[in-house]
Amino acid sequence: MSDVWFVIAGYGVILGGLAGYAIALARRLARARQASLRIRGEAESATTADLGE
Amino acid sequence: MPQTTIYVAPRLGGAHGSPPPAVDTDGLARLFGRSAALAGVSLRIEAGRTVALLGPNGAGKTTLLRILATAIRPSFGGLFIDGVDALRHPEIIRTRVAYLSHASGMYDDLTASENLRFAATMLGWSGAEVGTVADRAIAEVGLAPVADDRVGTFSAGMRKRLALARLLVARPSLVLLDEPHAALDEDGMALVDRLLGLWHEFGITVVVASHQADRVVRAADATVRLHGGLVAEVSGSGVRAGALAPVIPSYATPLGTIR
Amino acid sequence: MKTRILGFTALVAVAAATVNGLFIVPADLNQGDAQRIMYVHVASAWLAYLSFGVTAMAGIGYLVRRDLRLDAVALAGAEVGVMLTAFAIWGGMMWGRPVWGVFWQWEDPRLTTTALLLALYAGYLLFRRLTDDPHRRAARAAVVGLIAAIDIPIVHFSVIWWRGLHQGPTIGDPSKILNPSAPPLFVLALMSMLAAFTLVWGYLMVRRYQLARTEWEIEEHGRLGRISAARRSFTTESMAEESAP
Amino acid sequence: MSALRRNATIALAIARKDALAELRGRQAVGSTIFFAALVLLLFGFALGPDSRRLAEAAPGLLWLAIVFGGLLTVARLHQMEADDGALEQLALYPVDRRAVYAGKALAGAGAMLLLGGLLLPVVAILYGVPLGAAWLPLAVTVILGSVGFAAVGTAYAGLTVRMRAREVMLPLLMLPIVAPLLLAAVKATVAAVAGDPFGELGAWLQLLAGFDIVMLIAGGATYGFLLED
Repeated sequence: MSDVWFVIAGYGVILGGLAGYAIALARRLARARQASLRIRGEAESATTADLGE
Repeated sequence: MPQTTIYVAPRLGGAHGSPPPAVDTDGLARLFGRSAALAGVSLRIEAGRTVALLGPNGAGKTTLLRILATAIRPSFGGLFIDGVDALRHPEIIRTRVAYLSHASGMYDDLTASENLRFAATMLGWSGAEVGTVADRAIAEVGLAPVADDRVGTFSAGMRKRLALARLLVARPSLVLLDEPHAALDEDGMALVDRLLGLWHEFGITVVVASHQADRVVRAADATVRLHGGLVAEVSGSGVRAGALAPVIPSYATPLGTIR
Repeated sequence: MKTRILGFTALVAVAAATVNGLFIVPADLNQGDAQRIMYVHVASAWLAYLSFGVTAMAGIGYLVRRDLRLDAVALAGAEVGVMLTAFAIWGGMMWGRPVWGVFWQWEDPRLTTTALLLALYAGYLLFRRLTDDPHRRAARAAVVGLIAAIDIPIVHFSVIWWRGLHQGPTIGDPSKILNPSAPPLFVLALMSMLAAFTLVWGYLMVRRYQLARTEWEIEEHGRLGRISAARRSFTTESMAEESAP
Repeated sequence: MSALRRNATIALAIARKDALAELRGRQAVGSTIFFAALVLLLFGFALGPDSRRLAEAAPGLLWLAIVFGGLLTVARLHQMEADDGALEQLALYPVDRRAVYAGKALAGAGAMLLLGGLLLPVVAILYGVPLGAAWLPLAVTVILGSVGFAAVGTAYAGLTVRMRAREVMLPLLMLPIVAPLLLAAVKATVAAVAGDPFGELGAWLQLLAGFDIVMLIAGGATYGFLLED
């Protein structure tokens, strides 16, 4: 029955890792977009191209 | 004194109207890390002119010459040489441009003669011609007595002469010289002056950066003064400075428009 | 918004596939519960390969078209791929211990190949950080990604042969990962996990691409700003010169 | 002059130039070979005095030493270009980049061959492996291995020569790439020494040849992008 622990470790790390990566990406993206928008606001010649999404 | 031979690349056909300018740059800018070595240079140089590039250290002379030589790419801006887009087709430009840089570009463990034969082979001379062309160029720059010595034993001035000899082996329509007088003795400087005269006579466009302002200005049709990576002043004939386009960010960057 | 919908769908799909793989599908007769790890392990491995394929193709595309957006795709592929490769190895180890009795089986060609893959593309990511100019970085990374991708099949074959040219691979090809007579239930569980992971993969790729582009925009603003600053200082200097005497 | 002949001329000129410089700057070649031989000696210490174990491990150690020496060799062949602006000049010559690649790879393969050829007797003596009997298959193995290593090494040294941290990046990028080469070369050497009892030598040599061809094509196609700034 100790196999179960390996199953839990396998699923836990992989699914947890995917979730962690997704959250980290979302955070970095939000921060980068904020910085990008701020710079655009500062730049006089800023174009208003949509960032997508 | 040996007879100087200057090989010339044929001008690219301007089928209709006047030939394209030898050099046509549009807002060339280049960043190295965080510093802007060039902040936007728009110049148009007519074919056959000799142009002196002046300015203090750090003005961007070397960077401009390296971009013209296609040794580095500009961060922004466009470059046409003889009407050819140099950023899209550097391989065409390289058949037409001869460039003397600060470094000699020679191999220390080879002799002067071996170095120049290698250069002649790379520049497209075939088997039998390589030896003649190389020997003639070495004699022309006054290195014949040390032709079989290794370049590693050469002084800075001798290296410069050897680098000049490589220019004589090339068949350019545009010659770019970065401080050709540096490290040379009086005799060597006279050699540079004589070559400048010959290139001019043969209708080859020359852009020469130098601290020896009086020497190059004497040989030049026009002078361009750079300061802080921008064109500060243009005088003489055959060169025009263009207006700078404002810096506009672009979010998709196909090659050649903005980089 | 579209990306968010994709992300949500992916989340639901993975949850469903996990519940199915862990609780609904019965345990394998030979391997017991450890067999369940195979679902996430195989899905990770396959998508890692897909990621590296994307990186190689995007790199070639960049070299042809010189469009930095393709370089952003290549980066996304490599980063997501490295992560999935690491997960695949982890899954393989967690499966290997109960079934083989060891974490690391040198004789398994897929495990060894995957370890080399991880090294190849971790090197690619490291390499990217060491070049500043965006186009130079893109071109060189494209070459690294391409050569690495070409190397993958060679590595794979060499490792399979390495185990002995005359014995067929015991667990070599994907169809034999499950028991050769795998009940359709197991195949279905694997396929649904693969589908769910593909959705997650798509979501992560899009997000990583968006991040790369946004970071590039910030960098580009910085570059342009430095050039503007150089121009401004030039005008003020020359004005000062004129008014000096 | 046809394009092919011109490219061959250029490649040979570059290889000749590299060979001349290498042989004249003897200390560099000599010290690389010395280094590789030293590695072999240290492996001997690391594995202990059991001569049977050493003989068994000999093929693997030989190829590891060749790989380590090879890393230094390909790096040096490009460092030489970077010394007095020669690399920039090389990039500015109006020549086919595939010819430049072929020339550098040829020079690299030659240097590797020299290294491998000199290490074989060292291994034979140090580890007591009878290599003499199998000289033909061993020579083929060393040639194919050298070409393959040079094919990858030329591209990757060109990639890293102008980079910061190149001393680390070159092995870091290259070692995983040449893993199959190492594997196949070791297996071929083992088979050759044992007199090919399982008839697998040919397969390993084929794998090596395949690696060489694929990597030469990939390197030739991409080297031009690496020379550009």
